[in-house]
Parts: sequence; structure tokens; C-alpha cells
Amino acid sequence: MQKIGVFVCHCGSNIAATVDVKKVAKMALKEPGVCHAEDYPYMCSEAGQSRIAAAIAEKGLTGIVVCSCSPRMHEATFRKAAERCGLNPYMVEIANLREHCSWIHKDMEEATEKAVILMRAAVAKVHLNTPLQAGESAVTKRALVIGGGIAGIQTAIDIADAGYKVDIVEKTPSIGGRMSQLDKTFPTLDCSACILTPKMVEAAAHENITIHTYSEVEKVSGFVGNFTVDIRKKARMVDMTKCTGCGVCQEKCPSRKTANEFNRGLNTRSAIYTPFAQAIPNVPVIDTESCIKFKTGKCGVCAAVCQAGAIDYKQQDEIITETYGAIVVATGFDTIKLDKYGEYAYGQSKDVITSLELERIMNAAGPTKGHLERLSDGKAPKEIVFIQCVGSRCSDDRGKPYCSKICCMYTAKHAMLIRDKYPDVNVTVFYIDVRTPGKNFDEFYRRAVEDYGVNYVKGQVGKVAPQPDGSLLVQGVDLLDNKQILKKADMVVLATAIEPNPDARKIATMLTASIDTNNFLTEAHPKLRPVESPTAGVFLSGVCQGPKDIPETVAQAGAAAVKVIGLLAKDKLKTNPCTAQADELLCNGCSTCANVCPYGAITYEVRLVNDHGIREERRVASVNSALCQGCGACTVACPSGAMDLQGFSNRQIIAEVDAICR
Amino acid sequence: MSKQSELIAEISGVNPLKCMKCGKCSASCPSFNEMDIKPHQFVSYIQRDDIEALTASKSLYKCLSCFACVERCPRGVKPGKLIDAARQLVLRQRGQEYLSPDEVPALLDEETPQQLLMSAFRKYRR
Amino acid sequence: MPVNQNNEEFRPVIVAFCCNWCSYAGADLAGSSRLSYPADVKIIRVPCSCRVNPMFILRAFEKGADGVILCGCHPGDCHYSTGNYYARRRMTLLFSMLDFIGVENGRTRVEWVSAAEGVKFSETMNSFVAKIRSLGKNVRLGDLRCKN
Amino acid sequence: MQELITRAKALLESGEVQRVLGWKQGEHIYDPEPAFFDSAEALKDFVYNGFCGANLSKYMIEAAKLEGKTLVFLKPCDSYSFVQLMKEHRVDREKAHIIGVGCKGKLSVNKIDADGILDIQGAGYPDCADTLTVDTLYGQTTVSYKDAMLERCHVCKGKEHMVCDEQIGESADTADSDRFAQVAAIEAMSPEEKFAFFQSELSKCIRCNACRNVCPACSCRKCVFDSTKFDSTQKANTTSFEEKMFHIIRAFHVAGRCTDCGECSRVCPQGIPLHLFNRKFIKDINSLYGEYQAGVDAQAKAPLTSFTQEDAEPSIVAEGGLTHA
Repeated sequence: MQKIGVFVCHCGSNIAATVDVKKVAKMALKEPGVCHAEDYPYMCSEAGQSRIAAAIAEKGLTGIVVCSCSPRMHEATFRKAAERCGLNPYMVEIANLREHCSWIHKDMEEATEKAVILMRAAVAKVHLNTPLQAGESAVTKRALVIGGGIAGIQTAIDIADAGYKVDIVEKTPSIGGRMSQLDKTFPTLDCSACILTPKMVEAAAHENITIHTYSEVEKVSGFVGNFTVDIRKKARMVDMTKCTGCGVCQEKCPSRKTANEFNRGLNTRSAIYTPFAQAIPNVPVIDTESCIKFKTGKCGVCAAVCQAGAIDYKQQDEIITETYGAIVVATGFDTIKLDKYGEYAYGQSKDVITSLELERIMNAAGPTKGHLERLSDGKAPKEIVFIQCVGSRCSDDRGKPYCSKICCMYTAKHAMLIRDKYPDVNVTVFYIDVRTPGKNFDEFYRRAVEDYGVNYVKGQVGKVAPQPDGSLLVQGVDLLDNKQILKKADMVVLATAIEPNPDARKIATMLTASIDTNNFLTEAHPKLRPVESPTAGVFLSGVCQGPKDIPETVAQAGAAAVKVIGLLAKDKLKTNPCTAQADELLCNGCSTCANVCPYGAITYEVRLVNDHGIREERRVASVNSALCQGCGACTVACPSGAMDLQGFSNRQIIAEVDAICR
Repeated sequence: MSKQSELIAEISGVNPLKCMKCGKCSASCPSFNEMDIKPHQFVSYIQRDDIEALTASKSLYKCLSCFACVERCPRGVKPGKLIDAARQLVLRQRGQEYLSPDEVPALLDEETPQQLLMSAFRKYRR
Repeated sequence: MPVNQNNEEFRPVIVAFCCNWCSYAGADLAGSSRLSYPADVKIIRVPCSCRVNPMFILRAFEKGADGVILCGCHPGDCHYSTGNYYARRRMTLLFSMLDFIGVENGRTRVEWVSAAEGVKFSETMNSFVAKIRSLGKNVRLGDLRCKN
Repeated sequence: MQELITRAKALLESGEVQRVLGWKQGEHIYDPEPAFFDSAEALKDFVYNGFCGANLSKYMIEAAKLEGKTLVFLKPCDSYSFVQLMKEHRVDREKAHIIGVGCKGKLSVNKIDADGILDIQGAGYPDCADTLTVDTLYGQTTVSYKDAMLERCHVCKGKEHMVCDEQIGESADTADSDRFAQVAAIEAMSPEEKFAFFQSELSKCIRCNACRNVCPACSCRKCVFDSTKFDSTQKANTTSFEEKMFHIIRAFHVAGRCTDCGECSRVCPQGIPLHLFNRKFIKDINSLYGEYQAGVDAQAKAPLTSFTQEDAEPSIVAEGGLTHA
């Protein structure tokens, strides 16, 4: 029989205001095996923990139940406290009286009754707990960063600077990401390329960084410290070792009609191309879907003009397999599709554009060489209307329920830049709220209004109607004036909502990382562990976790890097001892368990077994506890009950069931 | 919320608390200039229980029931439905029908769009 | 079989198996967001929905549970990649069997709740408790000899 | 029958097999029982007739532990069980010499009894004749062969052997009814009727474990109902729930593994139609996850150890999606 101590935490008034903690402690003493019970205002405090220590010493406790907050919060705290007193940490169970009881119930009697039952279930479980020893696994000292935008680049550089190897996998032909498409950055109006390209070069030149562009993660297996990743290096059809980046092939390529992704499809590019001038690596790829050679077999101009002989039409995709200790997701974002927003006439008129398209128009390397002009007729616009929150803060299925966070600031930036360069252009911004939390952000927005005369109108636009004369009639409202506004504009810019990269869900699934309904990856704790995924060894950098601007992204990228470095600095990791165990006397050797194990942790061996005096050779299951992650799929697949899960054994769970249903 | 506000919420199936006051309804409304209470203000009247003012408002009958606001509202608040519910409240109170199907042929001419007829029935008769 | 019609008074016993990674965290989020649901629900933490053996569910009914709900990560989002897919097949078959032998099919439910879905967790529990209250006391799977 | 004995003798004498697994006469004419024969001489007790319904596959688990090869006679439907046991590494194909015996439908003494024919002394064995001649204490009588057949033979899986080294005798496909008709009939009942049906059937259960002991899929070294792993150790039932629990879990444990050999129902002394549980699972599996017959292919992925991302949600049950499928 165990000697069990029950410790009921008040959590200040968080628990005690709704649950009669004294009664829970009193009732605990009536449970079999419970020889100590007490309540205390803050069990997790130094003083609280020393009360546990004292009770272990005085009463010789063999098991402990702490009735407190969620085990996801303080289980580790109390396990460590027990361990310090010489008690095996896995002899501690938590009854969740806060998140699962006091915080959701109002009636004290009802909540107390439930609290007693939760306490009983935990006591019943502890009776069947056994001491468990954590194993160890080695750490592969190499990190993978998925995504080569500013988030991925910064994370990789920070990890590499600490002396660890990092690989960047980038889907497109060049690193640089969304930031490379931007013209200027708020709130200081630095040229985006001027601050980004040095980082790109630094990453490319870093001895610890390997960059796989035009590559995608195909398969991930393993676990923290030991991930095995298959990376598909798509065929570039250009030999990276031979290409000098001279660009002649791109000039001579006869296929020039493919929409230029980098310029958001506002102009076209050749079939062999580098996305932008400062691309890293400066090696083009052949887009085989547009290439005449690949479509008809006849062409080969690029190969003919390439002095280096780098063109290789026979190149095949290559799969490389690498092992990593940690993986950082930095997959970034895209703007949402606007096909459901007919009222803004996007797609109907070439002069209704998204803000990202405006970035390209304003950029000297963009489709208009940096001249602000209408895409329909090339004329200089005189009246520009910006519409905020297009697809953001929408609770319907047309848009996204969240605030995209960056639009208020980039719109102020655009408005300001236009007014600065073209003082004769009138700029009107229709907004719902102007959100400018951030250093120097509100000042920046006020400058747009006060120094540059940007006309901010509080209210939304209901409709943009293209007119026969080529202008756009904008019907909006000024809520402060309570007047409807009809405004003729030459150009309308939509602050389009951002959404996670469409590949984020696929990658999260491969990594078994949590993802929310908006396809943002979930952090381990919204406040305290913002750059870690709940899946050990997987970290989050940049917009894949939630909308952010560049300074925030860079800060988070650094934070993710520190977490990775902290992990890679360890030689060994403690493994979860809650793994499956096969009882060789019950095992039929049928392989059913091995068929459902996602980790290949179960193997079969023929072993001499002594079954109550009968000695015979049997085919029995054997679990590799370093590979087992403790999901328990095998325990249910096993018909004989030979497979059981330590820490969540059949009898432990049944004891909880019995205690709850008693 | 008062009984009447609750009734409006029930009839319309709309939760006025979801409104974020963006004004897209008023920006979309073709009858905006005719209305004394503007579409984006409907929710405020309901929230502060000023149903009397709302039901006395001209807007009840100036609304064309074109449903542009319902279509475009990003929060699913659907001011068109709210005003429709307010209108229904009035009709129910008076217990009268304002338009009998017999009167319709006389009102028709070739230019009358079908939608107008439907709106008229929505407004004057239940 | 007399079914308890006096559902106002009826406080069902409900066991909720929640996977550690998604649904238990979702329940925690419901708690920290103060999204209430009836105290009749008692949560048992399991590492994954695939850890839940049909034996546990039947055992709960045997011992007097009126409803059992299993919550796990959304299909495709399992922390262990595939656990909830196995759980989904197992539970589909088990529930079908219970239905086959005449047990009210509302007494068991599977719901996928992610760590970010505190609201869904609370809504799910509210609706499940309401369903069980409408079904009344579990008599068909209980211990008839002792309780009648 | 003589042909089987002759062949068995030859194999024993050549030393190719060490023993023969077959049937021997039981206490009555209608209850032949599985038996091992070690010598040509012992084979004098060997019988093979219309009452030899017993599936010998499960006994090959024990045979796999013995020295040398065992000759086993498997009827077409028994061979499914053998393949399933091969898949689960329980039997050793190398140590089995399998003779696929012909089968034209096996008899159910309970059905003959039900026709009012008692105290059977013998029966005419020409399988699959239209009429069966039965000798009783009170003289000779006849019964339609079909009426005397086991339920499982009416849903015969066919005359093909899934595994064998040689074949002796002709088989016939005796299927003449819809395999899932009984299940569908129950599915169509109201919950109250379903419950009443199973309550009355299962209350007959005496937990003798005959179903478990005969089942080729239920071949665990130690059953969960006998081990301490689930606090479910077998004992006299203390609650009426326990037999339900036992039969549901038993069916669940063999789901996707049960070949529908029907032995459970054949041996149940209380006449409980236990095969309905298994067949319900088979029907559900077929309609949800695609046609699957256990024991056909030892390499095939079993339905409960595989999945697709588009699998039906468990809520399909409450939505009634499985009862009309």
C-alpha cells in the first residue's frame, strides 16, 4: 500500500474562491492510502514546495497528489520538488482544480464536489504509479530552417554564429522571401533591399549555413534531437557549379510570357529566370512549364548561349536525407485571394491593386521601374484611395477573423511616400481603426497626416465602381461626419489581409506540430513559450506563428535561434519514460502493435521465455524506448493486453474511470 | 436588453454585439442620404434600447431591402435584417397589412422591377 | 425500461478522455478563458486519443457513467501523426456496435478539439451534457441487477 | 473418408509428417471432435462426415510447437483461419502439410433437433444431397439437407481453399442467403427492440468461454478477461453488464481478424447467435473502409491497423449512416 500525501493549492483565490479547499483536503484523508492532506495558498511557491518536502520526510510518503492548476503548468515543478526529496518524480500526479474546475464553475458546492472527485481519481491513479527512469538520447548538432525569408535567414545566422550547422530549405529559386519584394520599410523608410541583401549574403557566405533553394521538405520522421528529413531539391536544369550568373540566358530566352511571380504577376518573365537581381544563389532555374524546349522539344537557346555550359535539360529532382536536432518553421505568409470581394472591383479594373502590388510598382526594379502609374493606361494617378481591412477582421467566410497587424503601418508608409514624391497626388485612406502600437509607429502615422496631408477618413468603402472614362468611383462613408462619400479616384489600393503560407498546414502535419483554424502554427504557450511549438524540437519564427512586422519577426527569429542553440548545446536529452512496454508472457507475437506504431519502435525477437515453469522459445514484441514516444496506439491494438504504457497504464486509467464513476 | 431589443435580435437572427462599427453598411447603402438613422447606427439604437426612435424612423421605409449591407457586412451583423425586424415589430403592433395583393396590379407598370415588388411585400405586409 | 424523465434534477456522470496535446490543452484554454460548462464533465488525461481502449469506455458505463466523450487532435494534426486516425476507426466501430445492441447512440461521442479551441471545447461539453441530460440515466449499459 | 485415411497413412509412413490432425468419433454420432493421430494404427478412429464442422486451424498453433510436420485437414472455410493465423505469426506454414478437404455444407445437430428429430443414431453422409437420411432410436427419417445445415454454410464463402498443399474431395458453394441479412434486420429495429433482442440473447450466456476457446482469432496466450491487466479478471458475473462487455470486447478484439467461420455460434451451448457481433463489424468495415475478408491475403493491411485521411467520423453512427448501408 502506498502512503499518499494530498496537497490542495488555493492558488490565491483562483481555486479557493470557488472550491472549498479545506473540504477537499478533509475528504482526501478518507481515501485509502492517504496519510497526509493539507491545503496552502500557493503550493508552487518556495514555501509550498517545502511543505511537500517536509511531509515526504515526516510521513515517508511514497506518492503525491497535488490539487492545483493544470499539469501542463506545474507538473514539472512538483516532480522536481519530489525528486529533490528522493521521491521518484513520476510518483506525482496532478488534479487539475483550476482550469478544469474552479475557473469554469460558479457554484461552490458543485465545484467542490467535482474537485473531490478529481482528487479521488488522481489518488486512485497514484496508487498504481511506479517509479520511472528517464532515458537519454543523443542530440544531432544541426538545425533545419524551413523558409528562407527574413525570419529564416535571421534564425539561421544566429544559430550559425553560435557555432552550429544550419540548413535553410527554401521553396523558391532564391532566399529573401516577402521582404525582398518590399520597396521601403516602416517606420524609418529604409530601403528594404538595402537592409535585407547584406543579410542574404551573410547567410550564403556563412561557413555553418547550407542553403537549399528551389527545395522542399518532403518527409520528416524522428523526434527532438534526432529528426530525419527528406529534402527534395527540385531540378533547376542549371548546373549550380558551372553557372556564372551572367544572365545571358535570361536575355535570350524566347519564352517571355510567364507571369512574373516576384512582381505579383504585374509583368512577365522569361522561362529561364532568377526571381530578382540580387537573388541568392544567382543561378537561374528553368520553369519547365513555360520552357519551349520542355513543351515542344525544340529550342535550346539558353544552352546554346551559355558559355559556361551550365544548362542541363536532363537534370532530375534529387532527394537528400539529413538528420537534425531541431527544426525551425519560418514559412511566412501570402496575401489572401480577393475573388470573394467583388465590391472592390479587384480583377475587374487593373487600377485596383493590393498593397503588395503597390510595393512592386513603387520599386525601381518593379514593372513600372518605380514610376507611380496606372497599370491600365500608364497615366499618372492624381487621386488615390486606400482601403483598410480588406479581408481582415471578417467573421464571415470571405475573409479572416484576425487583424493582419501590418496594414495600418504600411498604408501610412505608402501614403507618405506617394505624397512625398508626388505632392500633386491626393491620397485618401478609409480606415476602421488605425492601429499603431510600436515604437515610433503612432508618430509615423501622425506625420503622414500632419506633415504630408494624407486624408484619413474613418469609415469603410462599400463599393468601387469602374467608370466608362477609366476612373474609379469609390462609395464610402465618413462615420464621424455621418455622410456618405462618393469619390472619383484614379487608383485604389487594397490593404489585403495576410494569411499563412499555404504550405504551412502540410509542413505542420509532417512535423506533427499544432496548427490553428487559420493555419497559423500554435505556440507552446501564448505568453511564456511564444517561439516553441508544443512538439518538442520544433520552433516558430516569423509570420507562420501569427501576423507580425519586420522588427517583430527579426526579434522572434532571434528568440527561436536561442531556443535552438539551447537545445543543440546539450549532448544528451532526457527522454520521456512514459513509453510502451511489452509483457513477454502475454505477447502473442502477432505484430499487430508493430503495424500501428508510427515510430517503428516495436520489433520482434524470438526469445526464451519462462512462462510459469514452461520454458519455450517465443516470438515476442520488444519496444525500443528511445524511439517510442508514448502515444499508446499499440496498447489498444494489442488484443491480449500485453502492451501497456508506463505512466498511463490500463489499470491506472481504469482506476481513474472507476473513481470518477464511483 | 429590453424585451423589444431581444425580439429584434430574435426575428433578425443577428447578434448586434458583433458589430465593429466599420461603417461598410452605410458605405454600401443606396438610400443613405434619405435615411434619418443611418444603417451603421441601427445597432447602437438596439444596444441602448432606443427601439422607439428606431421604429419611428423614416429609415424603416427608406430601406430598399437591397441587402447590399447584409452581403458586405464583414461581421455578419446584417443591418438590413435588423431594420427589417424593426419594421416587422411595427407591423405586428399595428396589426395591419399595408399592401393587399389585390392592389398590386394597379401599381404595376412595365418598368417595375420584380425585386421592388418583393421588397414592397417585405415592408408592408406579413 | 423506465427512463428518468425528471431531467432537471438529473446530474449525469460524464467521462471525457482528452488527449494531452490538443484537447486537454483546449480544456485548459476553456478554463483560463472562463468558458463554463457543467461540472458533470470529468476529464481524464491520456497521451493520445489512440490510447483510449474500448475497455475504458465500457468500464465507465459499467461503473455508472451516463456518457463518455473522447476528444483528440483534429485528423491530420495528431501529435503522434497517426494516433487519431486509428482512434477514429476504433471508435466508429465501437459506437456502431453499441448502437447495434440498442444503446442510445448519443451516449458516446468523438470530437476533435485543438489546443486553440477553448470555445469549441466548452461548446462541445455543453452540448454533450445537454444531450445526455435529454437521454436520462444510462440504464442499458449499467448494472441492471444491482440497480433495479 | 477412406481416401483421406489412405493418404494420411502414406504420409505418416513415409515420415513426411509426424502426426495427423483430424476428427475422431465423439460420444455421439453427431459430435466428432478434433484429434491428433500419431500412428497409422490410431487412424482407425478417424472420421470425416457432415458433422465435422470443427475448424482445425486453431490447433495448428499447438502443432507449431511440436517436432516435425503435422498433416492437417482443412475445409475451404477453415483455410481462411489458417491464413489469418499465418499473418499473425501464430502457425508455422513450414511445419504444416495441409490437405484441403472437400466440403458440401456441414450439419447442425441443433437444427435437426429443432425439426423434432431426436436421439440420432446415424445419418446418411452423402454431402449436399437434397435429403438427409437420419437414423434415430425410433427408426429412420429424412430431413432436407439445407434445413439441417449450419447457419454459416448458408453464407458459404466458396469452395476455394486459401491455402493447401493438396486437395482431396469435391466442394460445393452452399451459399443461398445474404450474409448480412440478419445484421441488417437487427439494424432496422428500434433501439428498444435491439436492446430487448440482445438482452434476451445475452442473458442466456453462462460465460462458459466455449466461443472464446473455439475461436481461431481468439487465440491469445492469455485472454484479457483472465489477466490482471485491465482489472477485468474473469469471475462469476457480478453485474448483468459483464456479459455484454465480454462479447463486445471479444468481437472488437477479433474485428478485422475474424474470418466469419461461425465456430462461436456453432459451439455455444446456449445457442446465442454470437456470429452477429462479428458480422456486424465485418459489415461496417466493408461499408466504411472497403471490402475486406480476413484470411484471404496474409500480407493485406488489416482495417484496424490502417486508415485513410478521409475515413468517416464516428458521428456517422448517430447520423444513421451505417444502418442502411
